Amino acid sequence: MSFVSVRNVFQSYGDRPILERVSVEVEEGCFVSIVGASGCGKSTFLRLLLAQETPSRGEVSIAGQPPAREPGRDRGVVFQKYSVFPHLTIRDNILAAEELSARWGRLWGRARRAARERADAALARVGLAHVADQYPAALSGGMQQRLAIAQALQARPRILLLDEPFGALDPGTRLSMHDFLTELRAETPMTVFMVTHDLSEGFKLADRVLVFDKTRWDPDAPERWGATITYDFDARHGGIPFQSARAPHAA
Amino acid sequence: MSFVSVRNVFQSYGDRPILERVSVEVEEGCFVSIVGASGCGKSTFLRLLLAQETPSRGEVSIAGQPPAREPGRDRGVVFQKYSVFPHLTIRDNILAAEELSARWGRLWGRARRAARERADAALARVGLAHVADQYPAALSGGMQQRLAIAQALQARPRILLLDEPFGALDPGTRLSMHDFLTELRAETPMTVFMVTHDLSEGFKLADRVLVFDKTRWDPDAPERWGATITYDFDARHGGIPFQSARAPHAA
Amino acid sequence: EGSFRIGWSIYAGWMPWGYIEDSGIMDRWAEKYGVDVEIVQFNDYVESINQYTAGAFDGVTVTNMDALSIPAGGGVDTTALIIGDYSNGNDALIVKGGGTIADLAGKPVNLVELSVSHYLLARALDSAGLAESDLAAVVNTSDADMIAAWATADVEAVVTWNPLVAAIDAEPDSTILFDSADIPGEIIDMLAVNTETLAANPALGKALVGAWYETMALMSSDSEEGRAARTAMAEASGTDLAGYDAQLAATRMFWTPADAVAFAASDEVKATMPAVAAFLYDKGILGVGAPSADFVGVAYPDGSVTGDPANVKLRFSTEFMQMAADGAL
Amino acid sequence: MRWINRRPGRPLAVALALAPFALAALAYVAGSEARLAANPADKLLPAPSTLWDAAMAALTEADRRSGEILFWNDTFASLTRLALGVGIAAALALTLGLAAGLLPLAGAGLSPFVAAVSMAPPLALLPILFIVFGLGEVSKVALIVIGTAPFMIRDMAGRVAETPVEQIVKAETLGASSLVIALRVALPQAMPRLIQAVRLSLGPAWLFLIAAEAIAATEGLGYRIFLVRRYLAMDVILVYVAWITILAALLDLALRRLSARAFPWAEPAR
Amino acid sequence: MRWINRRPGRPLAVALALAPFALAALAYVAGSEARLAANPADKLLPAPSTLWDAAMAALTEADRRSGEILFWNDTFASLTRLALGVGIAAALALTLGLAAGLLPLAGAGLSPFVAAVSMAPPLALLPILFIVFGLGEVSKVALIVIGTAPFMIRDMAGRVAETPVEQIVKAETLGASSLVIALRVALPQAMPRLIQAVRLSLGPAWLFLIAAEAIAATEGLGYRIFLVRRYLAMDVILVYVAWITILAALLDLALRRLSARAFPWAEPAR
Ligand SMILES: Nc1ncnc2c1ncn2[C@@H]1O[C@H](COP(=O)(O)OP(=O)(O)OP(=O)(O)O)[C@@H](O)[C@H]1O
Ligand SMILES: Nc1ncnc2c1ncn2[C@@H]1O[C@H](COP(=O)(O)OP(=O)(O)OP(=O)(O)O)[C@@H](O)[C@H]1O
Ligand SMILES: [Mg+2]
Ligand SMILES: [Mg+2]
Repeated sequence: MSFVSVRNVFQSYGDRPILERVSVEVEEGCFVSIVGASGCGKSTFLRLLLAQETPSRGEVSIAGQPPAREPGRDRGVVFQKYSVFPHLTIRDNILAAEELSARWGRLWGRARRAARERADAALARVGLAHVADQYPAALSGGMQQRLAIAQALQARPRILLLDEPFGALDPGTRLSMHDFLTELRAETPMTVFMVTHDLSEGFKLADRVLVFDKTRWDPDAPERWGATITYDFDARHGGIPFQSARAPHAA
Repeated sequence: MSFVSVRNVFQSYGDRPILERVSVEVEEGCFVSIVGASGCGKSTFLRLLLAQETPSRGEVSIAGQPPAREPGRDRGVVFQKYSVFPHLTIRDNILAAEELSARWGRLWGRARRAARERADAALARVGLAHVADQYPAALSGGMQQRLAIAQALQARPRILLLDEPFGALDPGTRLSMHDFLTELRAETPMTVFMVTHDLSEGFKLADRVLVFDKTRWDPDAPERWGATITYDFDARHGGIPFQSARAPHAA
Repeated sequence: EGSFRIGWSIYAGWMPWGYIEDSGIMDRWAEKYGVDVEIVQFNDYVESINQYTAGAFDGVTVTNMDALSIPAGGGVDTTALIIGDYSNGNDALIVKGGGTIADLAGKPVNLVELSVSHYLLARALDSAGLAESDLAAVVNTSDADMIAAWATADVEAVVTWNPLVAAIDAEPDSTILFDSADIPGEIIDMLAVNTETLAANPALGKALVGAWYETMALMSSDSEEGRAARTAMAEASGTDLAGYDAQLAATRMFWTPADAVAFAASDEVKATMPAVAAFLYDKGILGVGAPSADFVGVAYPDGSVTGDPANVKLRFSTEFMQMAADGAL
Repeated sequence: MRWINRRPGRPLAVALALAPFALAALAYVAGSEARLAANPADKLLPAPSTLWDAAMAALTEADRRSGEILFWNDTFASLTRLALGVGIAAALALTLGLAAGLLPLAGAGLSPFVAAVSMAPPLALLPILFIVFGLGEVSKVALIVIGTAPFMIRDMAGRVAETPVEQIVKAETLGASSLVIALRVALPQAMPRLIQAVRLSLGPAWLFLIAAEAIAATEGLGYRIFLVRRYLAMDVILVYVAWITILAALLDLALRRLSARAFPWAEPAR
Repeated sequence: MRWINRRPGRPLAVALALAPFALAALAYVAGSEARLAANPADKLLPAPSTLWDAAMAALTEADRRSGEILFWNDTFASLTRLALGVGIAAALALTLGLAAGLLPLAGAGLSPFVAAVSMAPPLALLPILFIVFGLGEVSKVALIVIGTAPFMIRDMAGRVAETPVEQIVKAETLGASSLVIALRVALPQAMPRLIQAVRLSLGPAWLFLIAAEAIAATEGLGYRIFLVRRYLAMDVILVYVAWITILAALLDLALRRLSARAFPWAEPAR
């Protein structure tokens, strides 16, 4: 059985369809990138995976669980912006991954000391130990995203969702973030979904690349139809389609 | 005699030097791109060219004129953001290039009708005629920057200054903006200075690429020395240095 | 020049001023003497006196006590042109339940501080051998909120004036312990005008006095017109004819100029003013700079003066009222 | 499901919105009945029917003395003062705020003084205002201006100073003088904020209006409230309070509409 | 050079900042001298020396009756009421604003009611406050609360509702419950804004305080001002007005400092 399974999902806002008949099965440990035109519904798909929204039709299930109704600790997420808590120091941001699930959002005494040590270890691993006591605003964009990823992973999610995590970074920083992510995955294999604008980034990092597009198109009413997965590439072997194109492109 | 001449310019903020001993001569009609690490002073250099700031030492002169003390119609500029007036329609934004220099910032009667026709012609040229009556907020990022460039050119400046004009655009839009800029230059040759983060963009568009960097570096006080032009490439002939490196890199 | 402004505020004995303006009586008399008089109603009594003191008005309705403390104490030479009445029960000390004045010891009293109510309280406490320091507190309470204040549990005793006294007296458990009928003639209500203005424009005094006594005659007559006039005044003060008549009953109105002249020239006034001055000085109302209780001089119709003769700022005059009494207007 | 993720449907949302109003009305009726049971002549919390009668009387019955309907006279007088006061304050805010925000020299001169004045309690200065401006309309309008203008000026100056420097520079490169930058770049962009500032200032403006009318006036909503407060005519007071609340809400709505209509470019995209 | 590009140097900036104060002082002195020349006993615009004497007397001389220095008593009484009123309003804003901004159900119930209440003129409701809360301290504090809380609640609710949804979702993926999101994500980030709202509300709070003290009190800065208004003691009034202005400025400064100290992460990078 596959680990993440999306079955015949539709999503509309009001009477405007965004996604149509989206189905995909993903194995545990797979890195999936999602590409597509701006506004085609990539972030919407990620929100469905996250259970931030429930689909109008169809269902998303992870590890065979019944569909979730809201986000929880089994799903980690990193957005392009606002991904860390600006009012917490770098260390407390990592600590939050353990503290926030406590009754009052805080740990005390021994539990706190242990969590703090784990947080410091995580900071050392991602190379942020030297700024542990600063606030995120003092960090560069790249460091902030590194922190956001470390924070998400500290909660040990079953899947990690990234929505254009490197979209706001300059090319140099972006390259080093690719290395960072690749290293992290080498240490701990995890199931990742990453939305990106950059096709080459998608192919470089992922095992599998999903392309979202509209298969039906009404030139008079461009908002009439939703998008779905039109291509599904295996990116491990130089881009040979994992499955063939899903449906003919009726441009 | 060269068209733009920067002679031994220094710029400091407080007692913190940003630029040191910057000298460069640029011919009329040349497209110069400026690259360098983040925070090295590229925008500062552009502000000096723009006469938005006056250098602490040295001087900048255009077409042999005495150094300007504030920005004027001879210098056009496009920033990454806030480059158009959000409260004016697309047409009025172009019109502003003629109107703002009037006594009360407005044209009336025949003068206005003529300016309006010229504005509509400009809009048609840059492919924005169909949105002439909308406000900039309704435009995509790429269209906004196209408008900003058209607006700057409508005032017929002697030099055009671009500060990361495509920095906030996605890769596809960025490519089409390159074509747009190249076409515009083919129609009207102009002297352009463009700051960019993207080295390949710099080489693709420019005749000449200036690299800003620090030649002196104090590891204990990284803010002690300013940057200057360290390389000056001729980008027309595949990157052979226009002049050799300016100064040895004393890392 | 030739144009004057008089301020008045709501009080039983001053309601005629509103009627004088509305009915056109003022305009007639003003025309007769070739002046122009505008009569303006104030919602806030203190503000009316302040305006007069600052020179924005030429005359104002005021009590003897406030005339002494605010304009006269402030250096504005003021003449009591018309003595309209003295309070004869219009001001009262009211308590919840019953008891005597002596029982006030240890209780708070709500009143408009430094007003004639305060003076009445001082006189009431005097009569029982108490001093203000024997009270728990004197709580400054706006007259506009006195009725609402009475309804709260915190308030045990109030000192106030009509029409508020009538309203509070109508509440079930109120008892009047002391009122101005116990100190007749000490709280005098008058129309005060600027002495210099009056000296330069006797016509103003004649017009005002003429209008006032015409109205007095009208009001006091038991005719249809008299009732109509009193009804209009009753409505303006928020009550009905019966209520207003009751308030008038607690007011010793001087319906005729002769009455007023007789009172103004009496020794009563000469005795009252120094006592009032002493009270004001004691409370610090005469100002930081006041060296003593008699630093302001008060002149009386017979030419006598109490206080500092070199600093006469308040003058009781019968000159114009006498003209009315003589039928010379 | 977490509480933060539970959204009420349309009917529930309406019910929830009405609930506190219903509760307040209920509490009033209960209080009123209790007091009236104890003392049928109680004036403090009149019965709803009394309130209704008072409202009808106020709206339709002409004053016996003047033959006019006082309610509308009062409304007209108060709204005129309010409009004048807030209008003048807005005009001051526009000119001084624009100058202080745009011209460093004007800002250096004006800002500290306006900041200091904005801290002074205008109510305590009322006696002086009455002397300086007389007892007529001027002093009431002046109180509103003095009470609201400093805040508006500071708000405008701050907002104008926040105009992206890129836009100013752009205008300069298009040949704009200081005057043109003020008129065509800073001013139009400051207008929506000015309306916002006016909306925020209307609350204090009502306060000052009522305070000024309480002391010296012959008509106006505040005058009437303070006049009848003497007799604890709560039926009239409550009707007037409700009316002021409605007027304030309507003014607020009108300003919001005006802003959206006149400055479509300033509306957040939705 | 354009006026917008002319920046004053340090000495000129100081001179410009002082100029309006100097002008105001001059105008006062001229007015005072003119009035005193006409009437040496004039009380309206006392001479600067008289003001100084009044200030010294207020600061040092004990009251004849009570033996205490009234000035400090008044200051203490007023500041206590102000702190209580604004403190309670802030606490309400924090709890209700947080609830209304974070929980859709609470927002649907609270927001319309708070919006309606914020439009009502609190001054006109004073008689009811007196009945409900008595004539003592409670009603004065209640007036401040009623006058300032609705604005603060709306401000907080708006600010909390603006918390980026990304942060809320992030907290959810870290296992946070609604309570934890409120306490550890929304509340701390709302705190700087709360202090901001308190700063903005202090102006109205002073107004309500002065109005309440004018109506029924035995001490307090507003009480004293309205009491001595009875004999036009402008020297005392002006000293008190100046003192209130200074207190307001100090409070404002203290809150700004507190915010910068306690929430360094919220300071704009410079
Ligand atoms: N909550 C919402 N309500 C209504 N419409 C929405 C909502 N969220 C997104 N949309 C619309 O759905 C469409 C798809 O949005 P989405 O953010 O998923 O696109 P995207 O592929 O992520 O685009 P981008 O590359 O620009 O991030 C857009 O047209 C957007 O306007
Ligand atoms: N007005 C100013 N006052 C003080 N410091 C300034 C000012 N403007 C810029 N700086 C500083 O000068 C340095 C150079 O800034 P500049 O904006 O020119 O860099 P840049 O090369 O354009 O960087 P980026 O690629 O990030 O745009 C930065 O460290 C910046 O903090
Ligand atoms: Mg997206
Ligand atoms: Mg830059």
